[in-house]
Amino acid sequence: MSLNKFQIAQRISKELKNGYYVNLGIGIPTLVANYIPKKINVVLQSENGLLGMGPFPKRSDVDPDLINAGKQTITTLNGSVLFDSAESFAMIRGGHINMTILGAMEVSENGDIANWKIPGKMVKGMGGAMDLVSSSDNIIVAMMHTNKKGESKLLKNCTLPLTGKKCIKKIFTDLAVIEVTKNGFYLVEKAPNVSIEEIINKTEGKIEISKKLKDIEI
Amino acid sequence: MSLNKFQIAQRISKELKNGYYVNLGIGIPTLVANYIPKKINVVLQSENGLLGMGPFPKRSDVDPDLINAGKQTITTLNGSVLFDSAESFAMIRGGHINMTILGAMEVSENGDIANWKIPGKMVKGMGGAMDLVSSSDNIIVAMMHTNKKGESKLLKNCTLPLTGKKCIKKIFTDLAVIEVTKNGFYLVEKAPNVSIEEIINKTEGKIEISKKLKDIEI
Amino acid sequence: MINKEVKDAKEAVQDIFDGSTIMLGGFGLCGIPENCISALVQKNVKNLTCISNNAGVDDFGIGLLLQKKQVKKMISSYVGENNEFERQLLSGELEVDLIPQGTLAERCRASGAGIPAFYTPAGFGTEVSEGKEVREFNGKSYILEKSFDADFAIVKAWKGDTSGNLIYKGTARNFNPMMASAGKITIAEVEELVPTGQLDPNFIHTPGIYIQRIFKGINYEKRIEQKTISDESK
Amino acid sequence: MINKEVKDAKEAVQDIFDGSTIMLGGFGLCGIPENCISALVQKNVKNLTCISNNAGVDDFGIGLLLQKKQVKKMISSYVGENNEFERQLLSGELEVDLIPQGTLAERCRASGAGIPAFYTPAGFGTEVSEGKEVREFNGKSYILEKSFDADFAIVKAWKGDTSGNLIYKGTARNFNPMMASAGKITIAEVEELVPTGQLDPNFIHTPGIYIQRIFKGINYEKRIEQKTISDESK
Repeated sequence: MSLNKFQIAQRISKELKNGYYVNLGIGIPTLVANYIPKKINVVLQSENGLLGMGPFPKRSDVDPDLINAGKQTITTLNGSVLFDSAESFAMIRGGHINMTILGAMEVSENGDIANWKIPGKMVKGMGGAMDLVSSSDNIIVAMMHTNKKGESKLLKNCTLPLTGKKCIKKIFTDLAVIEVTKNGFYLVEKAPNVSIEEIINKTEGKIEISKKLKDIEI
Repeated sequence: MSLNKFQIAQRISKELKNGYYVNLGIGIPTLVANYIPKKINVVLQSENGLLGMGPFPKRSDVDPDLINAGKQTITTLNGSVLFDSAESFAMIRGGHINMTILGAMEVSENGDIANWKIPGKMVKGMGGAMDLVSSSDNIIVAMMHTNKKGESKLLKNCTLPLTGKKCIKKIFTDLAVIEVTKNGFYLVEKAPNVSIEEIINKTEGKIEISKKLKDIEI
Repeated sequence: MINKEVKDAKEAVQDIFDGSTIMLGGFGLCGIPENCISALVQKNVKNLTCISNNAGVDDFGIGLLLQKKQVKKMISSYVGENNEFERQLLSGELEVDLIPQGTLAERCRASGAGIPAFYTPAGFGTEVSEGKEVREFNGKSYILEKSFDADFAIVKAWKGDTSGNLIYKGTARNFNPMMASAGKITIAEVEELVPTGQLDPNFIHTPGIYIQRIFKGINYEKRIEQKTISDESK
Repeated sequence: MINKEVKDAKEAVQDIFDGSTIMLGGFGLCGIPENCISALVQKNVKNLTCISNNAGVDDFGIGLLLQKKQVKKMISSYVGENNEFERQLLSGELEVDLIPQGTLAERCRASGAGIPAFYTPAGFGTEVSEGKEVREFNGKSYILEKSFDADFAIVKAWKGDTSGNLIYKGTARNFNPMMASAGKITIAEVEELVPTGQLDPNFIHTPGIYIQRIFKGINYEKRIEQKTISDESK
């Protein structure tokens, strides 16, 4: 059984460690916030200028001057800090964010990521993604293993314009948890009842299987 | 009669225009604050992090957390702002300070200034002087025309290590007001009863005399 | 202190000329200078180059300038949510320069801070780095990015005093402070304008030295793009 | 939020090792981390490289570390007011790297902000530019300056909360915020330590993300270098 997007988010939440400052991209990454273990303290950064992002507000507390990077109304928490965009990206580029979780259209076996532009389609822009992927040693991708046409998103080389080069360390899909190593993709966990063959078939890039391969626990 | 240092400061105060943000160096420049015309609004910047520097405090108001760049206790005014050193020098380098008034050991006929280091003597450091002189189009020097040995401080070339190159626009001494032009020094005002010959004799660098030369009014 | 108060948006933008390069603060529709945008629409100034993180929506924010075809070029990090923008872009009427959000912020800051250029890792190995100098420091590759040269910067703050000191609220701060420092002429519109001396000097976000004109704005709509609400039954 | 409180200066500096590079906040004796300096003197850690705008006076501030010959190198903009400093410098015991104050501040900021290098006009044409890349932008010459690489940063704030958010007072802010962002490990000592949630999120000078350890300092002397008083008879 492949995982659904909530289960992918749930699996990723186990990567969080106590004391982490984390930036969550739009899509599956945002869902990770719902599964942060109660025992640990994690602070969410929103790159438009907030550290300590809280949940959506109650209807009576909606404040147009308080939004996240997805332009959604949000709240602050005890200990939150507000700052400007230069400070926000100083934090990001300076490596102060411990983990960044992003969606992707394609990831290559050397860790390149493409997630901002499809030639021929309207280009909306990279927003903060290029800053985020180039700035940390701990960039995690959350995505489906294949696209809507059933084609692999884990490629030998990305075909779409890149967001960043050699920056992805770990990929969480509906089928597997895959590390990116010097030798390409490295399968460390697979979804229960999904065969290794299926994962290999759906991975275009070079992939090795860990001897300690185990089922994803959620 | 040559001017004393208070008179030099008084003459310089006439250079201030309404709405100027001004940085005053240590020595004669600091004295300029005492002669700011009452009709105009001028804001003094202290590069350790204050815009809107007020007078020295009363004995009962001394605050060790409120000093100027000369490490003197000072006060704030209505409308003052406090900030950090990066912001302070952002203002300076960014050209937001309208006028900087500095002391100097030597100025050369092409506008070089030396005011931070005497080889063989203990070097204390340049502090903010190099940032200040390289960052504005309006750098004014206040100094005596000659040093203690009677040697000219307005030179063909500076002999001491430079603080900045080609950055001085105008020099106010005990003897004269001198502009720095493409053709060297340009005498525009002289102290009353001081002869042009004396000024020429005490100016080592190339000097031209303005046809509109007049006496300094204070 | 120096009094920088002007009457209203119309007076504040009166010398913005055709072909100007203008920075506009805001992230999405949050913290945008609504009054000045309206005044620019009324003034019908043309061929603007707008440096702004986003381009508004069809009927609000910079979208209002786009609808009247006043914008020649947008310099932004993200320009979704705007159909007229898309039409003009695809038809070739509008130029767009897309740059990483952190680079946009830092280039604005550099403009105000007298830093002509700096190195950043953002965009290395992507089309953003094409034609730019690439350089290695401590084994990592960076690209050289330059400061902007903006004729005007227009920012929105929560409170201000007549000498131009500004305070922002919430995430409406975003690009406003670094743009405030970067305009040859910077215009600030504020929700509340107080006499000099009312703001605590320890807690001012933008020092007044960067501001040339300030006025009290009116009728702020503060439109919300994504009103998201907690499930209150929880 | 993440609790970063430690007991005292001794605990905060316990892993500062011989040969460390340390940033120390403060301008003159204003806003210096008095408690941590005392703890470093007690710990007698040696061969320190200290990045600090000044070097204290003979019997206060970094002067205390100099007296015990714990400092190998000072990186500063101005080092007057210190006889022992002068003696060590002239005898060759102490290295000194003097850099323009704005360059010092910006190099600290760059370190925290992931900017490996930037161009500045300060020092062009002087001995400061020797051996450095010089480059022209828009007809003006600039020199390339690089970020620092500091093992520890030690800062002093007025108030802080247990998650490391800091507020400074007066001109005691100075170099503290940019140094706070620049240490691999940053230690903050504060006059008042409050629980998380007590500080207004709109008015925090240093976000807690930059701080690894925080403690409430004791017995602040806050020595004044030049006590200047207005003539009260006026």
